[in-house]
Amino acid sequence: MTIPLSGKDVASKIEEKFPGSVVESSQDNLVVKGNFLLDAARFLRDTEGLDLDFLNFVTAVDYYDHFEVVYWLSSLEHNHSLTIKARCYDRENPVLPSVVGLWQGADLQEREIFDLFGIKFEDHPNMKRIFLWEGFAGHPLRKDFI
Amino acid sequence: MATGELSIYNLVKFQAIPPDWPGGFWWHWLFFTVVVIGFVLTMVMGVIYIERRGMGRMQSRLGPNRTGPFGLLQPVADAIKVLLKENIVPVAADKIVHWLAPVIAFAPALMIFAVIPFENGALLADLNIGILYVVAISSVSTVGIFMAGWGSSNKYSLLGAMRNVAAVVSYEIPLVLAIVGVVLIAGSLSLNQMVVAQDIPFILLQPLGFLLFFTAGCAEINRSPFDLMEADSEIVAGFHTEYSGMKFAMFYLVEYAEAVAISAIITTLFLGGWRGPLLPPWLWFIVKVMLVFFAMVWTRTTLPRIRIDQLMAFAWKFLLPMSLLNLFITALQVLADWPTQLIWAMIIVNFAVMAIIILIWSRFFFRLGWGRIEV
Amino acid sequence: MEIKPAGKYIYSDIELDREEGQVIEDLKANSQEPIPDPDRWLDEKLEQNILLTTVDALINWGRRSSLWTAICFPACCAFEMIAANGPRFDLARFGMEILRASPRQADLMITAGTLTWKMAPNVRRIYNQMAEPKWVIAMGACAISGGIFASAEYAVVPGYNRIIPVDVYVPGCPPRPEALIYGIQMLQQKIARRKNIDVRKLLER
Amino acid sequence: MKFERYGIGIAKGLTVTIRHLLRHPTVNQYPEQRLNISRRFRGNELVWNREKCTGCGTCAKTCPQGAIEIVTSTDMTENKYVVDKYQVDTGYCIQCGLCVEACPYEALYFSHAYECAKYRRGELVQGKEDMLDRPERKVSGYFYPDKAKELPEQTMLVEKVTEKR
Amino acid sequence: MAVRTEPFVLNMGPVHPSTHGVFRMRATLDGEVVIDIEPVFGYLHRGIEKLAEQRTYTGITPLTDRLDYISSMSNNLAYCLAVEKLAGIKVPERAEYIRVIMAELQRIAALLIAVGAFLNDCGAYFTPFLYMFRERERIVDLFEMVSGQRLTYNYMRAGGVSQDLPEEFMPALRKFMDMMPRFMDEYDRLLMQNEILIARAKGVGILTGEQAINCSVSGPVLRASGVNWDIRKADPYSIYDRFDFDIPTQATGDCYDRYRQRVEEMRQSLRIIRQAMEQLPSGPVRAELPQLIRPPTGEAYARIEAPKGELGFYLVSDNSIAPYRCHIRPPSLINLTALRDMVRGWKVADLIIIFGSIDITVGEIDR
Repeated sequence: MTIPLSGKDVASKIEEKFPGSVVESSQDNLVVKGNFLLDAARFLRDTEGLDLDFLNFVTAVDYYDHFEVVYWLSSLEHNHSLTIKARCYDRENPVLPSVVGLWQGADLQEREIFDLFGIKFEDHPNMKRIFLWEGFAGHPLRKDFI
Repeated sequence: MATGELSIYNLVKFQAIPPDWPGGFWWHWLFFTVVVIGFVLTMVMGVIYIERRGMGRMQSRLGPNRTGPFGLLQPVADAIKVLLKENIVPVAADKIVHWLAPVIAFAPALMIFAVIPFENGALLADLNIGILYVVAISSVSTVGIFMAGWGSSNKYSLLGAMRNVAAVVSYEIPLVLAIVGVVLIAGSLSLNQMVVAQDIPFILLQPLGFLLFFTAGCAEINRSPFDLMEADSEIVAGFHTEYSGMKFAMFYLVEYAEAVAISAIITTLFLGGWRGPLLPPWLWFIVKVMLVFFAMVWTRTTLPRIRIDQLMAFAWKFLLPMSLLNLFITALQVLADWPTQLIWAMIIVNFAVMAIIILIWSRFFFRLGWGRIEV
Repeated sequence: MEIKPAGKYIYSDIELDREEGQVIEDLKANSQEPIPDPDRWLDEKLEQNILLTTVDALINWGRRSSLWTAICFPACCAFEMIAANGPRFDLARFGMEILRASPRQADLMITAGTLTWKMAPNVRRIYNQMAEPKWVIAMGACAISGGIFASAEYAVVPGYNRIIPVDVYVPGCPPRPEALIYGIQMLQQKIARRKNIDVRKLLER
Repeated sequence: MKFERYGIGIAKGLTVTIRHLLRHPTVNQYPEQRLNISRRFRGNELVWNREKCTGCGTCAKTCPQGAIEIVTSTDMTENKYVVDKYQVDTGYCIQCGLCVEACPYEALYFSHAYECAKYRRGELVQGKEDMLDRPERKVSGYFYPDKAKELPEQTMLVEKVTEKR
Repeated sequence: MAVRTEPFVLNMGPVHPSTHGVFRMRATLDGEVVIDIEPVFGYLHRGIEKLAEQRTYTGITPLTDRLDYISSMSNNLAYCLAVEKLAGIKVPERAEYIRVIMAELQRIAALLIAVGAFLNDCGAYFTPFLYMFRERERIVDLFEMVSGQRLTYNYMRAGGVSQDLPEEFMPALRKFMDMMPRFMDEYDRLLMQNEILIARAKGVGILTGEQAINCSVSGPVLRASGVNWDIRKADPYSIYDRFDFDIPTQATGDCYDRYRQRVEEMRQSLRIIRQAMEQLPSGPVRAELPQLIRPPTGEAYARIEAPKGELGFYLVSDNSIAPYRCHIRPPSLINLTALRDMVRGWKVADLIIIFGSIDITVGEIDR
């Protein structure tokens, strides 16, 4: 059985390393600040005992006032998993750091999020539309897309 | 003799025309031209039918069976349809080359049959250098195919044509060397004389030569597992991607006419041509050609495709040394003047030699496969 | 553990992508109305003065007995299409097992699957590349009307008849292989009644 | 693992294909021979029972894509709904079966027909009269086990022995 | 003097015989050597995630059928698990067993297609593909018997399955189970040891375990690289913890290993089905549920080991009859991340077979 890590425990560890990075945490997940996302992700991947080396998926949810990007991580070695989230409140030009440098598996998924939600991932090598064509107006998975 | 091999004098001398042939040279010429064209066209239809039905059955299907009795008219329907289809020439194509290519590819396929005997002496021209002529002519169609690849101005076409040229250039050598073995035993270059010389089929005397010839022949006409130039999972339809209508029909015809030609040559060189008991000779010839073609269908149905670099490696590192060794051994046997009554011993020896050579060579010297290129 | 991160693509031409996008947008703007079905021949049935010559009959026989299929199988229905080609139903019986990879040599386009606007220019292009005479069978709900995906208007073309004229509609999601074969036989009936040589015109001359 | 060499693997493969040449093919020659399709086959048309239908519109509500169009009016004399229009576009319906599953009055069935190809797009739309339950229309047993028992048993490919000649 | 060559771009697809649907690759070639490829997606983007937000929880099941259309049952299962996790529904025992039988049969069917298509890409002119298609046809027959459709089954529902098995199902399944191992041996004989296939596939397109994990690759591709990770064992869903089966792995992670891996997995699936057949209890097959499910606010991620890899559904609910957000983790798309690393330096012909060995379905990539 894959054990879901407690978001609160991990949050305290991250907070210790990078003070002020965690926005909120609960039993299921933790939300980190966008500008700390890369540091927190590297910490989660490389820390002994956590070793979250497998990025199951990345996705985003549109909550009208903000976007929430969800990273579902797991460790094949310890067989545990963790959900971390990052929010961006800018609707016109949402930006988050890209985790492609840490998990290459995020490559196509981040492009997908860019295409369907319009969230731009900084430092992604090929940040362009993946499913829809260049020149398509709008981002279909946003809630306000008709 | 300066007037060339087609003179009536030569034909009579080699008993190409039966002595009681009425009307002499021109009637002979006309008659066999019609026969050759008719033979090629009907045989192409026959082999297409065999291929589709045989392949269907091997794939646990039925194959065409609606069009005409047992689906025998399927190739006719295909021909009618393809010939009446619109002819498209791409705007970017080199018009003249695009137009000329199928003709250049088609003519040699027909010309090969000029020297293939359907019966004793029944052939268009019994050249005393018949097999050389075959080898020379059969490479010409490559020019047509390359023209098609170039003239279409399509990347897939060009890739297919390049692959074809590369394959033909490399496989010509083992092909010819395999023939030389037969020539040594038969003591003649004329195909009719070769058949006459085959009291036992040369496949028994030249098993290695047969294998080499079959493989190289398959590669030369791009039958599977060497069908790289029209590998539809890689380069769409290869060199004839941009062809439609009549011109495509020509290429389709060439593909099968060449297969028939190679089958006919194999029949003539290794399987005793028209010779055989009971049945009339021409029927024996046709049956044998069909059998050889069926073997090609069989391999096509079963085997995966080889890669282009493996194709080249296979020609130069396996077939070429094999054929040289084969030539060497055959020459020794011919020089040693093997006694005729001990011919069965020769068969056994030759089969043993073949097995040993192939085993040793593939054990120590040659492995199919190639590596990655660092980029 | 350090793994080389994914780099930029060596060949990645944003201008080309924009051009392709423009083509899609143009096509989308120009094909809001379905192309009418080519069904005039159905009404001509009523006029009894059609004279089918033997030549016509021969040509039509050849054409309908060797329908070679172009490869255009975007989605789910492709598997029923393959099943129809496969060992259980075997379209090869009708001389149709040859899937020509090159549209230039194909006669029939079986549109097996959803058509998206991104794909539409390619389908239109394949159709244009096919040599005359050519036919189209719309297979499955997606091909007929967009089917289950029709409400995702931003991406899905509601039916192939916005892009290319369709001869036979085979409903089902996906249709059984038998249903497809039935549709093909309907197409063969249509081909059998095609006039290749207009006798009246010839007589007038 | 061990690999075969010297062409033995190729020879093995060749025996498999040649053996198939001698076996019976598994082909079912469709227009002449017909398979007995599944008893639960979700045919390409719907069959509608006018008597049982109360016009509640549950089918139209459950249809995930709104392919069913139902218009009812109230009949005050008999105190029930009268179905004025009942229309399904078979070119749009995906035969998911949710409407048949949801019908609380067992008034909607799948037909057992699949030969529904048409030359015209418009002919694919099934009106009220086309959908009526007539004796010559075979009804599928999808969600109606008692109907399923009346249908012939399905031809299975598993039954077809292909190994022996 | 070094020969200067100029790379050129070969555009493969979206309509190309070997791209398994409408997938497009822009390959940069140096002669016949692939330097770089850029996959281009979206030719089948049908907005399934958008559509799912407008439909009821029951109405989404037909959509999931059309995701990875050669393994509809697995998609159904993953989706239903997600809804059950979200709404806390208990599934009857018999339904669990039926689900496992269906999912494993579907795995065999999908892997048969994967192997057949891979061999077809190697150029074996449809023969293995058609043989395997015939076997798939036997499975499809069984599916048709229970669900009434041949491809888009729409069989599972949240809280069970739509209908019970018909009585003639078990004998037919038993017959199939007797037949299948013999056929699989025959296919092994057909091409498994073929010298040409080994020359084509052995050592080609190697993906190391480390790379595979970093690229989030899952399923047979991951296990062929030597990583022992199967969700059926690692995170048992449904009732997979009751069965006894092995997780085969391979050593090198080349194309040939991926092919062998799939064949081994089919054998394991047969084992699971056999056990499930024996243990199948009687009882109801569907939990009593209201017509419209209304799960509490929250989010759930349920994943299964689909034939292609980890297929997951991430559902966010806002306590309405339709999900607020339905994200699908598509194994095909994520497995393709590794494609670029695998094909660099190989020939065009290898590009085709490496691509074929990953086994994708475009419906799932583009959604």
